[in-house]
Amino acid sequence: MEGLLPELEVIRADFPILERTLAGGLPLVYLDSANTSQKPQVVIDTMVDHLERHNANIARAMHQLGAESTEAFETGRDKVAAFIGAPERDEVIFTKNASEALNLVANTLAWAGEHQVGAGDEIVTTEMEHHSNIVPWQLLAERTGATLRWFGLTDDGRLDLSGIDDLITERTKVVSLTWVSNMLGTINPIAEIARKAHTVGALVVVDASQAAPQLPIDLAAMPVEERPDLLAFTGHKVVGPTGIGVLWGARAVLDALPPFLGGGEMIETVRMEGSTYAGIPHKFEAGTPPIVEAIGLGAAVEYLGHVGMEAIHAHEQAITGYALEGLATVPGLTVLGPLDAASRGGAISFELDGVHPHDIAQVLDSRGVAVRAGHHCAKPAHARFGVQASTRMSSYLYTRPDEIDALIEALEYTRRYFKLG
Amino acid sequence: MEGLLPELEVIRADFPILERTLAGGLPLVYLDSANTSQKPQVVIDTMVDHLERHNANIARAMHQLGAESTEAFETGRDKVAAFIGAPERDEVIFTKNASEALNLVANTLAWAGEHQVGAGDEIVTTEMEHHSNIVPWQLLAERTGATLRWFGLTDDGRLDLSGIDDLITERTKVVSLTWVSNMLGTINPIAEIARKAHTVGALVVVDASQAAPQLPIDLAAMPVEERPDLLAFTGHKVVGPTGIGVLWGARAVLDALPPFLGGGEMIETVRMEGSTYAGIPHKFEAGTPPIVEAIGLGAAVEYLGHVGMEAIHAHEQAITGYALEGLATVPGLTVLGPLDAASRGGAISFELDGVHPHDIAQVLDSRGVAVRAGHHCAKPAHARFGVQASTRMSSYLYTRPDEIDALIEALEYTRRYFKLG
Amino acid sequence: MTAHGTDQNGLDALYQEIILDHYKHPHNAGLRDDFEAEVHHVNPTCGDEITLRVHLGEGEGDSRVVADVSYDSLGCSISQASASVLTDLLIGKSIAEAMTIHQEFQTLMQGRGQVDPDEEVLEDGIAFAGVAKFPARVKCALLSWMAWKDATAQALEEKS
Amino acid sequence: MTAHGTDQNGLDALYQEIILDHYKHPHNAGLRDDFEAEVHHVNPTCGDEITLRVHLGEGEGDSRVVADVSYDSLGCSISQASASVLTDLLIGKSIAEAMTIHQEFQTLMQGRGQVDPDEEVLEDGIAFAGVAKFPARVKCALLSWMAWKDATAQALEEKS
Ligand SMILES: Cc1ncc(COP(=O)(O)O)c(C=O)c1O
Ligand SMILES: Cc1ncc(COP(=O)(O)O)c(C=O)c1O
Repeated sequence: MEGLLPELEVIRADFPILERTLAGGLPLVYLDSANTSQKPQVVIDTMVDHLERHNANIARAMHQLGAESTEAFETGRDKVAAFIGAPERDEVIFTKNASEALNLVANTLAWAGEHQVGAGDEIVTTEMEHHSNIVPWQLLAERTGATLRWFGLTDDGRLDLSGIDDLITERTKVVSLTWVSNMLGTINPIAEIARKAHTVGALVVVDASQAAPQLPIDLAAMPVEERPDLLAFTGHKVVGPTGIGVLWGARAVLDALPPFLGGGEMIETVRMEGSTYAGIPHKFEAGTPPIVEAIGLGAAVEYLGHVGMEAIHAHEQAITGYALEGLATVPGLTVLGPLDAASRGGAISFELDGVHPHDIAQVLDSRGVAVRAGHHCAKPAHARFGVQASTRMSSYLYTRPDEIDALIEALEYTRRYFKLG
Repeated sequence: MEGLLPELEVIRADFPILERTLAGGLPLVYLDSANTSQKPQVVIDTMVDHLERHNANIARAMHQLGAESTEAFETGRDKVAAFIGAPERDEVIFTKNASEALNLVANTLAWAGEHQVGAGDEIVTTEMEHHSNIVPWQLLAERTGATLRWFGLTDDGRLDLSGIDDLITERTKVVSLTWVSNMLGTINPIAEIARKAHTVGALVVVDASQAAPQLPIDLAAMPVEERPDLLAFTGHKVVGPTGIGVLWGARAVLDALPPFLGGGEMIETVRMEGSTYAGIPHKFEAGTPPIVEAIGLGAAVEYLGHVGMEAIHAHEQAITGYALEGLATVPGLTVLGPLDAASRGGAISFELDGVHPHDIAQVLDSRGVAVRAGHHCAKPAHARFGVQASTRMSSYLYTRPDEIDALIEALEYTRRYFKLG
Repeated sequence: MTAHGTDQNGLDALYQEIILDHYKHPHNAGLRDDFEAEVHHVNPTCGDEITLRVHLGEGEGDSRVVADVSYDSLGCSISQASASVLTDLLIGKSIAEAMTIHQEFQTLMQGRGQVDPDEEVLEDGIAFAGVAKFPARVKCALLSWMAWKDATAQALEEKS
Repeated sequence: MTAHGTDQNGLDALYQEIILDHYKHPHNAGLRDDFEAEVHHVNPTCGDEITLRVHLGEGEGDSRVVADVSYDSLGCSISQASASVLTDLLIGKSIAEAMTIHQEFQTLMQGRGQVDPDEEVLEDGIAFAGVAKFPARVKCALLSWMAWKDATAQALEEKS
């Protein structure tokens, strides 16, 4: 098959969990990577080495362990900055996950500052967002009197851009959208939308939670008009640990935002009567940061970099294409979202007539095939397509074509199990 | 020595980092546990086992890995609930650290709800707080027009309670204070203060970041009038990983607070027009939580439970007493805070005439002794005692008396090195 | 007792014929006009939803009869079949009896597969014994039961 | 060159006699009245502080003379000695010359111990070569230098 990673078996050997067997001695077919990715040995080992040999708090400690820990943590930041081509390494803020990164932005925009959102202002998002890119903006709108508006979707699961001139106007303060949909797989034209949003002076926030694992990102190489002002992603989906996420923001924007959480190393000086704050990135990193997680994330993105994001993207496209073909052979199965692999990411949600997604997932699980069933934290997108839930398979750099075969076979079995035609 | 853990060598063998040698082949004398604690092998192994064999996202996944991961994560919550004697396990909220836990409370009190803080209301804290329990309240006061007031300190480093009736009044909405000071070591009379605060209907927030590692905590056993309404601590100081903290709150209070961060599993239902929220604990756990960290924290508090918090407390007191005696022999050395081990925790900050804390820490480090120098995120407490920085040694369950001897010896060497009398 | 020959990792214990029958042909489905209380419950993690109405007979407190339970639900086979079985079991019983059955069903579901169901009390409900071994599905089976309990409490409050 | 015989893990390279001398007897300390700009810099992690004033001579831009640098500082031996050396090196130089020295010192400090200092340019400042091997202390050594640069920029802006 064209496009697969040439050293696929070597890569699979890097992921210890892939050797696991499930109940009944079945091999694991892990097709839930859009939910969370598996971890290569090097990430686990890096974390263990830190905890066993270098553990100390950072920044504050002057002793040798403290210096080692600080250096490892800040090197994690350098690696993340390189991974997304950040114009400046200090623009990389560590959060606990993508959700916190998005909330950080929505939350600070409520308070006095250059970008403050108020009554009469508008916030624009889309109907295909993850809840983590909807609820923070609903809370912001509710709490400031601003209005939340959104792009609708076309029948084939793309953003409906026809009303863009009505939607993005002088009243628009923020446009926040996902780069790649975690439900429909759609890759959105973020450059075009950013360009438009910037003409009206709006901030552009991009949720890259599903993009960062799959697409090469080079922020510094983007024309400024098309570059997001802020971009969020999450560690556990890029073969890193849980407990860490990333907010990248242009320095000027981050400098202009008021503080989010207070305490720890985010200060310049504290008196009981009032405090002043540190510069970025520390300003937004209150308390002891996720140290071992940042170190693990550094190892993770370095690992992806060694494999090569272009190669991973090609692999994902090949697997996705193969999966779309296979799914098309299952009677009564309908894929939600675009049908050509080139314009989508590696998550494919589908319906199967006559069987509820939970029941599909359950039967698949009994065959060792792990997929996700439910609304995938994208209820509005499901509602748009008139479904309450769907089944989602999602691949990653370790996915092998025969795992797609196992999925298709298990779906056939599901149909037989539920006695469908 | 009376009170030491009987199996101290066995315990030390559980902590792999204690075998490390530093530059020059020197053994590590780690006396910076109030900054962050070291991790026993069982915590590291539990995390590795999870990452290598059970890794999956939680709650949302129906497959076997998902079920295992969810079960392990929620068992982590059960173990934390048991560790602090939480009346209900669902009252345990996982945050990223203690700072986020405190900010969660301060942040949500700004918004509409039963406990909303507004202009004219008063928030009370103390002069010995960690910045993480000062700055969030300053931000809240600034943003709502409320007033921040605080308990001052006596010369021997205790809370000055003489003005309590002037300080805690009908205007007081929140009283937030630390149980054990990370700088002065003082153990505060939180029961007495909670009782007083509750008579005026104020919420009581206790920062247990330094208490949880050292004192047995049994919330359910406290009389309600004396029980905090909310309590925060951090994973990395109780031999757990970074990236996780805990907010415990009484159900009625947590139910009454509006949401903090939006997205992920904190919802009941989401429509573009508006959302409703899940019950606790999920309501306050937006996005993918720190899964492997919660599992590691569960192993950590279980480990502490097996050793026994009473025994750990006795050990800390014995070591602290021994250290206070030793420090008293060093010419020109002044301890900040109470001088009797019984009324303090295991962190001891001190000054040495004629040498700046950084220089002390540096010389100590050259002898393998790791301590912290600086303001320890407690600038107001330092200002109160007219010092800009101090040196702090802090012990934990793995500290051996001869490590205190090494500290004292290294302090003598420091005096000689800087040619002091 | 298994529906499909060899049991695939307990799958057949989960999907008993009785469950699949109730799923395909749910009893007492639809919303009917006579009711004192209506609730809408959601399982946030998976999105299963139920709107459920309770209609009580005359009388006082626990001795009132569960005159009708009507519902409209969206969800998997387990959650749908469970609602269907619930109506079979509870309609016509006194509230006191119904609460006992409710308790019995909940105990079975939360028993992790260690509880032996009493067929006298639970009738078709015993088919859910296998669900208790699948922690992720217990919530599916309990959705309608939680909704019924909530609606009944509201209906009783209404009265007083 | 080491101050105390056997070198304890590079400690003597850090604490050169020159540094300890400047620490115990700082040159040009105190705040003086003639100045165009005053800044207050803090090292947030450790709390070291400096208030620093710059007084420039007449003239245009880079050719103006650094007529005085006065300061009041709180901090460790490294940060105090560094401020003292700074005043020795910069007072009386043109801004252009001072900026070159500033650059040279910063390069030395950020060189992780790999940069060979030029005694012609840095004079007593070469004693800080050992500091570059202690990443946690580099900020101490640079505190006054950053403050001076900031204050000079402000003084120049003031004029224009
Ligand atoms: C008393 C006290 N409160 C709060 C904190 C903050 O904990 P964290 O940095 O893990 O958020 C600390 C530790 O740094 C502390 O000692
Ligand atoms: C598109 C998208 N946005 C945001 C998130 C939230 O990420 P996290 O749960 O790590 O905060 C996810 C994943 O769950 C996602 O797929």
